[in-house]
Amino acid sequence: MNDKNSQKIVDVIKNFARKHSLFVLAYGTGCGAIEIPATMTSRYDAERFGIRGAATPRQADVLLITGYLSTKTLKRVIRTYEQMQDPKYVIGFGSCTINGGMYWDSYNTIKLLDMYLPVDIYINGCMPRPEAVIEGFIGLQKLIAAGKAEGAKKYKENLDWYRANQKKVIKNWVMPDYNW
Amino acid sequence: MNIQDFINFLVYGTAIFLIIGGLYAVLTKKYLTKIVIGLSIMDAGINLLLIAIGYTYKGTAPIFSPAVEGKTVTMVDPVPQALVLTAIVIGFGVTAVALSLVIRLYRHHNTLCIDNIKNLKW
Amino acid sequence: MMGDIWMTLLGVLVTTLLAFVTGMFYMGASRKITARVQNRVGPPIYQNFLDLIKLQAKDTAIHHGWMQLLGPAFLMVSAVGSLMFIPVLNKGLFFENFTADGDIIFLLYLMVFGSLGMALGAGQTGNPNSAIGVTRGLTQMVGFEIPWVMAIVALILQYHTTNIAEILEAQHRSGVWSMFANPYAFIAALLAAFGMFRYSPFDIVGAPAELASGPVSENGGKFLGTMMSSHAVFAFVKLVLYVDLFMGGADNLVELVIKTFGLYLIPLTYGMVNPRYRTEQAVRYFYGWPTLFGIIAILYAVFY
Amino acid sequence: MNSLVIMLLIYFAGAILVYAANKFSAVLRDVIVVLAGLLPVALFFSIPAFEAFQFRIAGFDLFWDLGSLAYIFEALVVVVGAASLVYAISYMKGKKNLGYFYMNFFLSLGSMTGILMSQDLISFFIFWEIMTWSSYFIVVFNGYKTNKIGLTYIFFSALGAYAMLTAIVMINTQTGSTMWNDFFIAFAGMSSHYQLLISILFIFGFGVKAAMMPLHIWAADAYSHSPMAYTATFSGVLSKMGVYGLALVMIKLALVSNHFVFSQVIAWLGAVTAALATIYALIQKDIRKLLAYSSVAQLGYIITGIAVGTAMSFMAGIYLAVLHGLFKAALFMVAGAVEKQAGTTDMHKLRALIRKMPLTFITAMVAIIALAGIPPLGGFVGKWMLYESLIGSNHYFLVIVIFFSSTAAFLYAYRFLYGIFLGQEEEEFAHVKEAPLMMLIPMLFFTVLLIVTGTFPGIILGPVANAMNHGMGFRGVQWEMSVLTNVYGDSIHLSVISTIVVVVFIVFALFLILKGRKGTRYVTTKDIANSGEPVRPEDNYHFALDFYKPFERAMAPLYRFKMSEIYGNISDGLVSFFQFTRRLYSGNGQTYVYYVLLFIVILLVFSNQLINR
Amino acid sequence: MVISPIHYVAIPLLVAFLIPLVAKIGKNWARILPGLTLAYLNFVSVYLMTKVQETGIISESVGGWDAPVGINLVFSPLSGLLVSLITGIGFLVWLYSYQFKNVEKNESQKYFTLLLMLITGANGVILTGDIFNMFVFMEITAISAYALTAFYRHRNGAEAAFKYLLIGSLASTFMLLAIMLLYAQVGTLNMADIASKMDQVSSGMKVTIFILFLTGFGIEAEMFPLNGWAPDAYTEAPGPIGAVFASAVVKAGVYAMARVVFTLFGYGDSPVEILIIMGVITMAIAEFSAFRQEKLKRMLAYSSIGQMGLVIAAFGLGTKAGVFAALFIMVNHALIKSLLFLSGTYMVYHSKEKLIAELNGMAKELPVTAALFAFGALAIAGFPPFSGFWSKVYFLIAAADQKMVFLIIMVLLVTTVEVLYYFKVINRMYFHKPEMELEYRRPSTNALISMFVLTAVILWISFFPDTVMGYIDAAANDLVNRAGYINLVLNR
Repeated sequence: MNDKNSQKIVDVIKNFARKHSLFVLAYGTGCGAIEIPATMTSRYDAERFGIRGAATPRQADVLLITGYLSTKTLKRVIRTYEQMQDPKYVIGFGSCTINGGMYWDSYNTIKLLDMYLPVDIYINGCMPRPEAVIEGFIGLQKLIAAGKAEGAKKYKENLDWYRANQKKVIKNWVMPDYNW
Repeated sequence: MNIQDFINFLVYGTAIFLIIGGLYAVLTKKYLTKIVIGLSIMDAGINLLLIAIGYTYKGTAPIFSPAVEGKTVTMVDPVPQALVLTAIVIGFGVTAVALSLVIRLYRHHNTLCIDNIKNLKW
Repeated sequence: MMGDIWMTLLGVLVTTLLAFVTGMFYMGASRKITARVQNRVGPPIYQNFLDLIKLQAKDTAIHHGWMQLLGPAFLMVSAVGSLMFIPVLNKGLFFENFTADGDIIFLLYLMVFGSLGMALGAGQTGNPNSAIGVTRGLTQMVGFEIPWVMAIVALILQYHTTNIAEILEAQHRSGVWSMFANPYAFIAALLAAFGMFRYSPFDIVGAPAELASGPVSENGGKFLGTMMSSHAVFAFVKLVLYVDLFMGGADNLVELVIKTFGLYLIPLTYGMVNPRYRTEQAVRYFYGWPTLFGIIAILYAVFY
Repeated sequence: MNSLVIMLLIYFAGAILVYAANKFSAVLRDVIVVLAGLLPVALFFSIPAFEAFQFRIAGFDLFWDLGSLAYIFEALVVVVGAASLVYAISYMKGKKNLGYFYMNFFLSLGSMTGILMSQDLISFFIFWEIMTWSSYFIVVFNGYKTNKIGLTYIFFSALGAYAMLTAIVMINTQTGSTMWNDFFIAFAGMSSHYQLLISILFIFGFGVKAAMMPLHIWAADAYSHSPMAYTATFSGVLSKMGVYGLALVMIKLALVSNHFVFSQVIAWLGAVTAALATIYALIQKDIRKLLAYSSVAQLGYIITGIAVGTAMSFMAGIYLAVLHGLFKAALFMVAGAVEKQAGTTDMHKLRALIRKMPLTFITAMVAIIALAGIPPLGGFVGKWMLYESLIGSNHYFLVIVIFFSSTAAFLYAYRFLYGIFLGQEEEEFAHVKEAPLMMLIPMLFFTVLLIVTGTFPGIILGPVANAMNHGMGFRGVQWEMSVLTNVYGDSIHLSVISTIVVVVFIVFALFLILKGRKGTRYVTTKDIANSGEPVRPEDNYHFALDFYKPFERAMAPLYRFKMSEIYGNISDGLVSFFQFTRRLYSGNGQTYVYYVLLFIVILLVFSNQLINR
Repeated sequence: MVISPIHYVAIPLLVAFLIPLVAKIGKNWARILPGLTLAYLNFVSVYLMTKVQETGIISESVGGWDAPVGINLVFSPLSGLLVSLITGIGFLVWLYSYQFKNVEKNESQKYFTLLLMLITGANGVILTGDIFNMFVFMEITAISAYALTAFYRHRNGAEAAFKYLLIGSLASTFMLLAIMLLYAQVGTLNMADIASKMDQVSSGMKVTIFILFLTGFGIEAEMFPLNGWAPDAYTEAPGPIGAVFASAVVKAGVYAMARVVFTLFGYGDSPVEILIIMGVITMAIAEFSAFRQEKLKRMLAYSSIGQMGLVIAAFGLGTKAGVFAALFIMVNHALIKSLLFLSGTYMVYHSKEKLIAELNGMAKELPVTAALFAFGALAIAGFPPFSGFWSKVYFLIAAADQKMVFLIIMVLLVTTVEVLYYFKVINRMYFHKPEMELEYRRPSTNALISMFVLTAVILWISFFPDTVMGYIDAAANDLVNRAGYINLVLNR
């Protein structure tokens, strides 16, 4: 067994574990936050997929952005995302994160989250029902198992582009550098 | 009451009266000169008492002169007299000092009331 | 001589592994049981292993200083160290490790060692939540240690030894488990155990929503993973200690699992139906009935 | 010449020389300080046996000899004294009146030596008082603010010393001798209440120095407000003179068997001291104050150990006393280093010095581990022996109180480390550097010493057992280098424990450090998970205010009890009484005349009583 | 010329009245002459003290009449000790006052005249063997003390002097009354003779006389409640005179009281409760009052009263040990309190109110004086190894021998208060920052020398107490041995 093979096996194990152990940092920005308790508790019980809440970004794997983001909130979201450790994933939750949703003509709301953060998977709907949320998670799991959930890598590679976008909307940019 | 007792009574009584009176003045009078007077009266009383102790009825002066030589005479005790002389001198000195102090106090305080002269207390 | 050392080493490894695996499964079981009580399906019983692997596989790109690096190591010393001095099964049935030195008072201190080291690690991170969590944890500890020590003193007085193995033997000689010989001590210790396991209602230390998981809020990846494994070992250590002290130990692994798991269920189920105490409420709780039971236990041991 | 006298002379001559040298040159002064500090160490450890020395002054026989128990304390005096002096050179640099400081320092060291070698009560008392005033002069060294503290200290010390003096003159009357030994022998022959009175007076005197409840009120302030270089000796060694005296009185007089209830009271006082001082230590915001209260608490354990009076508890008491001298000296030195380098000792201001002063932190951590009694360091050994002996001698509830305070001690132990060294970094302390070498050397010396004595407590237990067997009237006290055995015959091997702890620790520490090492790097503690809000440089989220608020709430009834308030009321009452006596001198001449007359009248009225003679 | 005890009285008295004459010749001579006189007296002390060690008691008849009839001066170990002390301190005070404030000006004649008279009086009180003579000398002492109190011609001086005079004349009245009654009973004035005839006196009369004596001498000895004059007089008299008061006037009073109690009445066989009670009360009230004082010299005055209370209580113990302790305390107190007064005077030299609060930071400006004061404070508070400690220990041992535990405890508690207020002053001198600019005056060289001599003597007693204790022991024997005194004086 050469290095490559063993690496491969290790990767498979790792990805399996990652897939079944998603610590979610739910960033309850908009109305979507109301769906999270339903998802986690008895009726839909997301824990059976190994999905559980994380208290801080240091421990989290998944950043769940539930709803619209104002420009003011965006800064905090970016900060939170940057404090998470690799491997990390972002789920855009609800139509607001895709195209602004009902805030499509708001002057201070982010219309497309992907411009600012590398979203791995979107869950559409306004609001998405818990079934849809679970569906989204399963989709993420599949991506992880396949090793395709590489948002973090993308973010790292295109940091300048993301930064430019972020700085365009965030006026007072006082943040530590992102360099891991 | 014979004369001896009467004299004794008179002298002792006067002495004690003087002492008590002096003390009364010292205790109750607020006026400094009166207090000094009280002290003097007390002194006088004590001196009188001292004399009285040395006094013997019908005693002569305690001088050994040819007149008394060879006889038995009652003499008054000479020692208290000597003492009294000294005591009077001392009393005089004390009174002098006291009065000079009274003058000094009056100059500074413009009063001689002892109640008002208590800068130094506690 | 060399053989002895290798045997010792083997014993250490096997015991640790046993403790680790059992503890992980117990923790998984606790999640499962909680889920079932809440009418959920719950994660699989091996879920914690997956979590652990994931955590160890996660990057830990940053640390806030070398005390944070060492913090989990302190915790491990406390867990693994205590394990070395506790007889897992009755005498002669399993590796004896260092049970000859298994002094109960020494263990009391060694078990605290970890939380204190961990607290140092938490302090180094600079997150105020960590420090707040630590103060709560330590305060709570002052609460539950008192009935716990009272129970232990009662046991020492009863069996005239401080060695755990000998307490175990004494129970066998008399044929009565000490939980029956001195039930008050057992109750005091059990009530103290509620605090020791830090399940609800005594879980204010790491209250996730309020304190962002308290002392561990800055720790992810390998730190969290190591802590998790040490918690697993530690849970096993506490359970075995209780079983040894109060339930006459175990003759084989099955009996051990039954006893420990049975014991484990008590604080777990107690937590399921209780909301969270504030810190001072928790302390007052421990200074109420548990301490009273402790005093009765000591008096019972002295006069009976 | 007699070696004891030489040691005494070195200290006292050092005092005078230092004062004189300070007038000429600072360098010369420092050289004398180091020499006069280290010379006794060399002398003490190079001389196998000390000869006795005897002379006569003012009609009293003075007899100097170093007893076997005193030997242990003397070792503490010379070692901690020398370390504190070396430390002081750097610590006190740039301060004024150093000649005065060092003079009193040497005087107190010399007087402690004197106390320990006094075999008679008179020289014991003389040295005791020299110790009191020399330490007083250092307590007030920091000027104006320490005034009241100094007065409290001197007041209680004077009370204690005079209680002792009363006992001494009573003994002199009873036995016609002022030798300790004669007193010990004659004690058995005294009447019971006389025995009790003398013991109470002695214990009152020693209890003041040993900061026993309710005489502890001076201790916390005095310890925390003298210069830290001296406090290392003050709290570490000087308080042990009280312990030494207590040990002599409690054990040599066999108070446990003669006056059981009384010795129980003392034991409980010790335990209550420990508990209350501990809970007060953990709400302090000043590290010096925290350490000071902690000292009081530790002395409480020691008093309990000695008062219980079994062989093991006594051993534990003395062992803790020695160890407390070492680690508390180290801790006060740490506090001093922090004070010197960071400019404050307020835990509300201090934060995150660990990266600036790593060696200081290591010293602090080792000393704190020793203090908290966590294995494998020495504090555990002492606590273990104390618990075992208390349980073994049926003091079950005493052990609970002691355990409570020792658990609560973790709280302040943690706060000490966290408050100074951990938490979020602050711009203000960015410039702080590690303590100077001259301060580090004694600190690290204590660190090593603590680790060694923790693993091999026999280094201390040996002399203690020797003293117990040969001077204190215990029989057949056993000890081993690294094995502890309790009354039930169970034993623990400390070297095994240390090995396991160290090995496991190293394994996991290596695992944590090495795993993913390339990707792991340090970020400042400003970079924390803070709900996405980046911590700006001017923000600081360090948690220090009301650190143990939950504990305070839980223990509210205990905090309501304040000894200082009781003493405050007493002293207020006394002062108003003094004010009244002062008003008797009303200033009016006539009033005085009234007094005179009143005096005469009263005497005349009571002249019957005078006639009867 | 044969050196005899009479020199103590005659020479200073003579010189006192010579001074105004000498001043006509040269101003400086008037200042040097008292010094020479006192130096000579010190020489006499040394000579006689060595002599008295061999012969026991030197009794000198004045005017050729022998003891019971004529007036005699008794130089016993006791009176020798005290007289040496008084003349020694008198000399130091002269040295100190040589360049002192008003003394330096034209007033020096009066000052030194009064000083010499005071010393004459105090010496006379102590040396004389005649009770009326004692009264006379007491009055000489008192009158010169009144005058010295009012020496500074400001209002407070006169006030203090007047109060002193008021109570002092009461004292003299009572003394005279007592002497008179005594004379009426036994018909003699010689103390030894009275003592031998004391049995003739009825016990009621004895007690009355005793009470009168107690009051009379108690006033001079600062016994409570007769000491109203003391704080004022100490405060307002010139600084060095405070030292003289503490060492001469008061000592004379205490000596007289002790003589009366021990020799005249022979009450010393068993504890004299009244002395013990009054001593303790005196001590307690004085030290308590001292604690609350705002003025330095007033505080020292109260402290002095407190010490005298201790001495009185020690005499009251009645045993030889008690007397020994009392004498030891007297010696120490005379020396140390003198040092305190001398050094304290310079620290409040320019101050109007002489407040303790004004001492803040004084040690910076007057390091030597402050150090001496601090040393004195330590010594008088009885901190070992300084001399105050030895005397205190002997007092306590004496009390313990009488099984007076309560006395011991009371005394020690009160001493604690004393410790406190002395340390308060030391604190202010050394550790407070001055609130305003300090006005101070450095001690002149002669003043420094006198303070250093005192310090050296105190240190000597501290470290070599045995050298002094021999003399004190002899003195104590002298006082306790009533029969011996009577026999030696009356040549039986």
